[in-house]
Amino acid sequence: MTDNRLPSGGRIDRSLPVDFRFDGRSYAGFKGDTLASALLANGVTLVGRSFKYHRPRGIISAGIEEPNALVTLGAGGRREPNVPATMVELSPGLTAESQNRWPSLGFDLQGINGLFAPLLASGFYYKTFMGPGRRAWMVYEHFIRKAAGLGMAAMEADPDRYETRHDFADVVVVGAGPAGLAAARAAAQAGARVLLVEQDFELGGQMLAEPRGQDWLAGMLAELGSMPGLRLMRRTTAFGLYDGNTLGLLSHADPGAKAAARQVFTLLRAGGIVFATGAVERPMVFSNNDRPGVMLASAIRTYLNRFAVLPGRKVVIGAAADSAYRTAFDLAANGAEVVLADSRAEIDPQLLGQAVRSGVEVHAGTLIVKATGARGVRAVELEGRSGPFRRQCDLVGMAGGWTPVLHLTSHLGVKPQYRQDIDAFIPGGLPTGQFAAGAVTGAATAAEAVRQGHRAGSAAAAAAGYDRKVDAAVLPAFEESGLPHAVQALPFGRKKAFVDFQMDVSLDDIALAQREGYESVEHLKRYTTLGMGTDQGKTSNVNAVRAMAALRGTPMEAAGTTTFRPPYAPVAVGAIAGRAKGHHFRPFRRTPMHDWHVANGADMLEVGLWMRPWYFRSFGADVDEAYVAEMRHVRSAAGLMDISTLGKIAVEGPDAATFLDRVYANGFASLKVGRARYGVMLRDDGIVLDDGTTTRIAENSYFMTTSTAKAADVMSWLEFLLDVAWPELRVSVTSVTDEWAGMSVAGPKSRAVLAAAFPAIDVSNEALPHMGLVEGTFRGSRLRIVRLSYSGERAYEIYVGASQGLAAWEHLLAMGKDSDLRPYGVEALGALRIEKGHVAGPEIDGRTTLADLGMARMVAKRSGYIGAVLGQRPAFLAPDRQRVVGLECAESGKRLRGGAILFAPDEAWQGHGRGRVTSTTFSPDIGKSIGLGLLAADFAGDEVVAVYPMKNEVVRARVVSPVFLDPMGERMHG
Amino acid sequence: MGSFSAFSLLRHAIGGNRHWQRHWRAASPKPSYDVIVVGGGGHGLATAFYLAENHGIRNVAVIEKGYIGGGNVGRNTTVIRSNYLLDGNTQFYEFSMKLWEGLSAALNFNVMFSQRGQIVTAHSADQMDAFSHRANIMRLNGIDAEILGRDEVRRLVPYLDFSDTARFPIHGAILQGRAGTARHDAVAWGYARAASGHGVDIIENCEVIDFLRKGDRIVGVETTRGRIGAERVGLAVAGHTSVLSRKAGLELPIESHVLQAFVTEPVKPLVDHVVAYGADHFYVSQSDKGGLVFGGNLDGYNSYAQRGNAGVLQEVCEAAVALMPNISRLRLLRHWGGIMDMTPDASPIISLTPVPGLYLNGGWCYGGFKATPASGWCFAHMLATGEVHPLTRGYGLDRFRTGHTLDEAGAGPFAWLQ
Amino acid sequence: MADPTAIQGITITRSRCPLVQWQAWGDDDDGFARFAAGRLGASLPAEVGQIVKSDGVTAVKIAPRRFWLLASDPDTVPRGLPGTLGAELDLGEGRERIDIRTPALRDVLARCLAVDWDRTQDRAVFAPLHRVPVMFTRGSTEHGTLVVPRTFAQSIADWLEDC
Amino acid sequence: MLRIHCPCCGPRDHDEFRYAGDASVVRPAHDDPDFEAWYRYVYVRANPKGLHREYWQHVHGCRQWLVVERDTATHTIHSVHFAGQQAS
Repeated sequence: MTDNRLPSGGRIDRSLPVDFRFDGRSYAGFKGDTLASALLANGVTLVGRSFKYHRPRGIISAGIEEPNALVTLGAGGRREPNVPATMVELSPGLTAESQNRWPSLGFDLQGINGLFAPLLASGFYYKTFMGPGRRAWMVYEHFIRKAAGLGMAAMEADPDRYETRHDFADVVVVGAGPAGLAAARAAAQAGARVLLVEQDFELGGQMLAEPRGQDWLAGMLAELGSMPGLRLMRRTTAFGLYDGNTLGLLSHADPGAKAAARQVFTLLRAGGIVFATGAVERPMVFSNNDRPGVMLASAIRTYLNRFAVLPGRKVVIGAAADSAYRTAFDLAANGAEVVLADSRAEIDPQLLGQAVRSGVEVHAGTLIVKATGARGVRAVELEGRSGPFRRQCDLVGMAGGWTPVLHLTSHLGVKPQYRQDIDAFIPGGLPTGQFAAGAVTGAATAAEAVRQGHRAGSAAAAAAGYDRKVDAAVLPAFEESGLPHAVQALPFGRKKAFVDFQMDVSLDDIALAQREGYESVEHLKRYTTLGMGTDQGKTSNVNAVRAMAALRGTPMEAAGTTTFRPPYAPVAVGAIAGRAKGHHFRPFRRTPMHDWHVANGADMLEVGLWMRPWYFRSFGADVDEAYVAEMRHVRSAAGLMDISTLGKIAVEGPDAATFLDRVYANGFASLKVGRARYGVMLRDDGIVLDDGTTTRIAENSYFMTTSTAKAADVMSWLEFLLDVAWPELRVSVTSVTDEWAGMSVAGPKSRAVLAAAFPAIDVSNEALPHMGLVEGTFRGSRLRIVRLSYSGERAYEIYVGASQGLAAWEHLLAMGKDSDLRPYGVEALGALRIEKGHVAGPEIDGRTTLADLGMARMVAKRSGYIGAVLGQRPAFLAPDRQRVVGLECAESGKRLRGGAILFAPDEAWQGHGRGRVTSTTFSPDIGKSIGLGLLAADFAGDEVVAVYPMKNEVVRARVVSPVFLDPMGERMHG
Repeated sequence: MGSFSAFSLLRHAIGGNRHWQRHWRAASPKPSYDVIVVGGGGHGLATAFYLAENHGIRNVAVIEKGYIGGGNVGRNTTVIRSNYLLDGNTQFYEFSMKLWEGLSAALNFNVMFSQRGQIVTAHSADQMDAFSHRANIMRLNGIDAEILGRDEVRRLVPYLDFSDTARFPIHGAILQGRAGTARHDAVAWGYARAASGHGVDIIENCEVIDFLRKGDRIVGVETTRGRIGAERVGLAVAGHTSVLSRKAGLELPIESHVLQAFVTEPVKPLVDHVVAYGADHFYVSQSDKGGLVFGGNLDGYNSYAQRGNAGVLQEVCEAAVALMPNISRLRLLRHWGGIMDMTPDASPIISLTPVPGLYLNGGWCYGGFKATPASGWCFAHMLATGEVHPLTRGYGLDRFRTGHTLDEAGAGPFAWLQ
Repeated sequence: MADPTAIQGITITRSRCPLVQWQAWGDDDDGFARFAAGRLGASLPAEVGQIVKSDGVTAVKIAPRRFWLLASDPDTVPRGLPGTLGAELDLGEGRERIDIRTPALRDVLARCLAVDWDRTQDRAVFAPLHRVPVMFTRGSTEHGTLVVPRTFAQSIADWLEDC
Repeated sequence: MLRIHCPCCGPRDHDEFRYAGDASVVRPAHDDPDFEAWYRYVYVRANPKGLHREYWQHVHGCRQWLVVERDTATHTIHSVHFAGQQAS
């Protein structure tokens, strides 16, 4: 294995060696290396296999655009596939594996796919695998899926931690190359709060690979480091630009530091933005241009100068731009033999002179047409003005021109513009407050980038309102040539000339797509999968558009580009989720008595965000046993229920009565002080929104309760009506859900419980009749007792200031001991209301009207309430409209189930039936399974069958009144 | 146009793939057609195909302002299912499912319809009841459905969060085995190729600017490529239905909203089903290329921009990790938006209109992809006969006046909440 | 801030939050202002988010014509707004006060609230924290106070402690 | 994130708000019996591609209902006002 590390130079820290493993072998690199630079330093050139043909692949780039060198990091729950080795900061103990190969990277059985390439051309799968039989595809697909995909994902939960942050800055500068550094300096000097974001772990961008720019860079960094208004975020990729000038940032932890979070997602609200995102070099298209050892020329220069790695000794560089020469000179200076094939006929004489002095052999008007060698490049075939020739080599450089990294600038829909002179797309007209500077605009030299950055930084600060005087830009002191580069001639007809390395899309594939009519670049992308890899086509996009434009005979600008979508670089799903996972996924909402329930044997249940006691284990081993026992207990003695989750709204003001009278379908104008009333609210379309009770506490003060589920909706709705519809009403609404603990005491002994618990309050039937209110205090907190029944028993809702909720609960249980007061859960609560025929969520399903719920009489003589007009539409009055009924199981040993479909006894069991069972329970009183259902009003029979195909069950049921219990209400009124 | 098969693939491969032809003809507009379908998306192309295939009407043009399949058919998460509750929806979507099952063969184009099954998790007893109700309705209508207990779900999809720290524990699930996914672009291309083969003109890069009228009647369209006459004009431009309808003087109960879709980097097979999270807005499947394709809720405000906001990105990723803690390290590759016609009951509109000569297909909300074949079938019937197809009787525009809405979720007349 | 290290040394304290809400009807602004000044010994804050402190009472304008009056002792909170001027509502049991003390307060805040730190100086900020609406004020760069709905208080405290 | 400049709370992310659709439709008086007026109010939407007046409530902030004028094609927000009578 070759040692490609140069004895000196580079920005690596040779005092800190770092051991790592790749495919099971140990290697050594230095702090400051990337995995890619360390692999190259160790002479590892074969690092992966391609997606479709499993061709051997090496490292092409030195950055985020890397299409080939994808590795899997870590293992178990920490397994992370498809990571570009060029973006992995080397750290001790790093373990990487190559992927998409079996049994080994060197010998991959699926490499045979390459032999069948003509069969596997673009879109081949649309033309076959269609038979025999309808499900044939499922068989083929099984194998295709296994072959596709790149690395393997983890099967275990990710054990690492992620964080999300919010941030704000007056000016955000994306990219810390020459333009970005200059922009940040100018903006900060102007007085703006500046945030400079850089994806690399070092600041400097292309300047890091420029030996002549090191002084400038050091000076700049020193100055920026001392500016108070400037913050730096390294290892941070701005991956998306969203509406509202919001940027999505992803920061990686410093692998050398002990960080609690692996990655941090920051949502950054920016005033002005400077995009100094640079450019990536464009590959050249020739046969076998994907062989390991074929690299971007600028990447070679980066490995050489930044990482002190000489990836080859005999180098051929294909050039369409002047930048290739810098790579050639630096290679030659480090002892490499360099041949430069410049596709241009005209070359800057100064460069030529320098080439001669450096010993670089330059061939003008010459193209590389083919690389040879299998697992590594051995030679290239060239075609020059004097005909074809061949050169042995172990490294090939590609300098096909530059592609501005304009992705972010177009995430909000700004269309890129084509610039003929540099054969590239640059950002289109940016909206106010956004600026682009440096190579992203096509700037060819560092000096030009700095000048643009300086201007953009000042302008962005000014746009954000900061215009203090700014010092002149500090320009780098070295010369660069910047002749326009040549438009690449694409070698149509040559085999295996790849345009998109990762997706294995060649020129042939593009030609085929065009032949078949997939001419739009969007069709091209979708048909060939071009640009759809993890690199999102950063190196392939322009070459592909050029190919299609050439095939169609249209100009580049007419061919256009595909839409750039966030994220600019892949972002872990877990990083965006941050800490909102597991039990933190959503906050918990706990009643004041929550801890008591948990400590006293309640099985808790999630109800929206709330936690509620489902049942108490003291009543039975499981819910089915317990809830029936709880029901019996409520009906025979007394039960205590935590109802703090009900929505509670204070309605105050001189016009509150008028307001409620409109809001509720049934009338509230006549409600007297000290009395409560059940009310139903409709939506504007006449469908029931919610139900609850409202109590008139004082002349201008009401206490409304809503269902647990609809509390927030009702609150907003009331505010809407007051703000928008009826601003003339002097009414104030405030949510007091958190203010009051609520508990209900129900059962024949409930009054005795209350009398014992609150001896100072008269709770006699006369003083506190059904729907009556008494007020008092409990341990310094306000106390409201409203006599309301959900269960059909005599029952009281007790509201006490939340701080005393637990105390009141325990007090009631203690004082109610003689009456055998025991707590019960929501399962029993739901069952008790079914026996009483009270409708709830399963019946109020967003499709039912008042009449459907059997409450048409409530509004018989009313108008002017919400939902009155549209509630009279023909569909709501149809004779087969489904209405709430009671159902009683008519077969012993069987039970009704929610979700069963109702049919007439003589009907075929198909279609949608006459209705359905909505809620069911076993009724200890009746000794049967009973339920509520919605049944067509024109159904005349008194018996239905409830069909439940999921359990192959058919149960006969009698249609009865929904009020199973105490139809005269003697229990609750007594 | 030559038929596609393994043999043709081999024959062409030997010939260096140089003799494949365009999949659909590049047509220029004729002065007039029997029927013009505006919109070269899945629904419009399917309509054109069935006009020719079922009704023998071949003098048909599909007019597309951009490239075909560039709208929602090429932007959705490709889920196909027929698990609908309400009378009208159930039968329509099951009919569509049956058409899907024979679609590759009917089109001689592999649309990669893969019946991998859809699982929707349930997180409460009430939700289990609601799913049972749905499953019972499905079975009673001849549609496959199963209710799974927690352990059965765990056997099928062990990577979901079955731990003690799950915020909303999984109680069970509803499964439709015949549900699945298809290759969305291939649906547009397959219909285009088959329609073109029947003589239909597919006219791309041709935008409708206005309608041509004779008295009250619409008799064609004015386009960026000239005037084109037609006996009947059908709109199939979901997302932009309001914009075009206004030109015809039609007022609609439609709002345009954005729904985002997300795809991760490709990985080896991980998710074999379509899985949806019953406790929040998240659904996921894995494409044949290996990427996890997922989605969530609408962005929540009227929008004609085919991009989404960062808030929904966060919501969706949170739900993703809550349901599948193992995908936390997987990386999101792209996310984008599609514009939905949202209706006040989340059900579609295939309807005659008050404007003679104009027929409407729209309002597909976020469920249009799965409906593509049946929508095309029934809309073609309407355009051919002038009559409502029996399967779409519930989809008329008048239902909002009469109250016969089909509100599966019961969310009410609030497009952004549907 | 770029370094995502866990917050070291955070102290979370929960306490009661005595509080009265005044809502003015808006048809007698002068009368309301006079009454309030009499009770408070200072003028009510003019803008939403503005804070006025007087005699152990903190008055915050939380919305147009709506004010919160907070004190550490429930008996200190002014009461007695006449119904002709507006509505008075005691909200002292439905909220909890959570005090956060940490040198990294700014970082904690960045992880919790989508609010620009530089705009929280001397202001009461109403914003969601882990989806729960809260009021945030800061006494110094190392001490912040949240007023949170009581039923979410435990969950919020857990979330903060996990920072 | 859309950034909505709440007249009370300053610029905030839109997900602090509850959306409530078209604000240009006219809500009939509570006792208006006109079916057509209610039908249009509840169902008919102009759904413009361009400027749209719409309701947002700052539920996680001051709870005020606002009318926001926004371009549905670009998401540029042109104005934000209180929905009700001018609040102070």
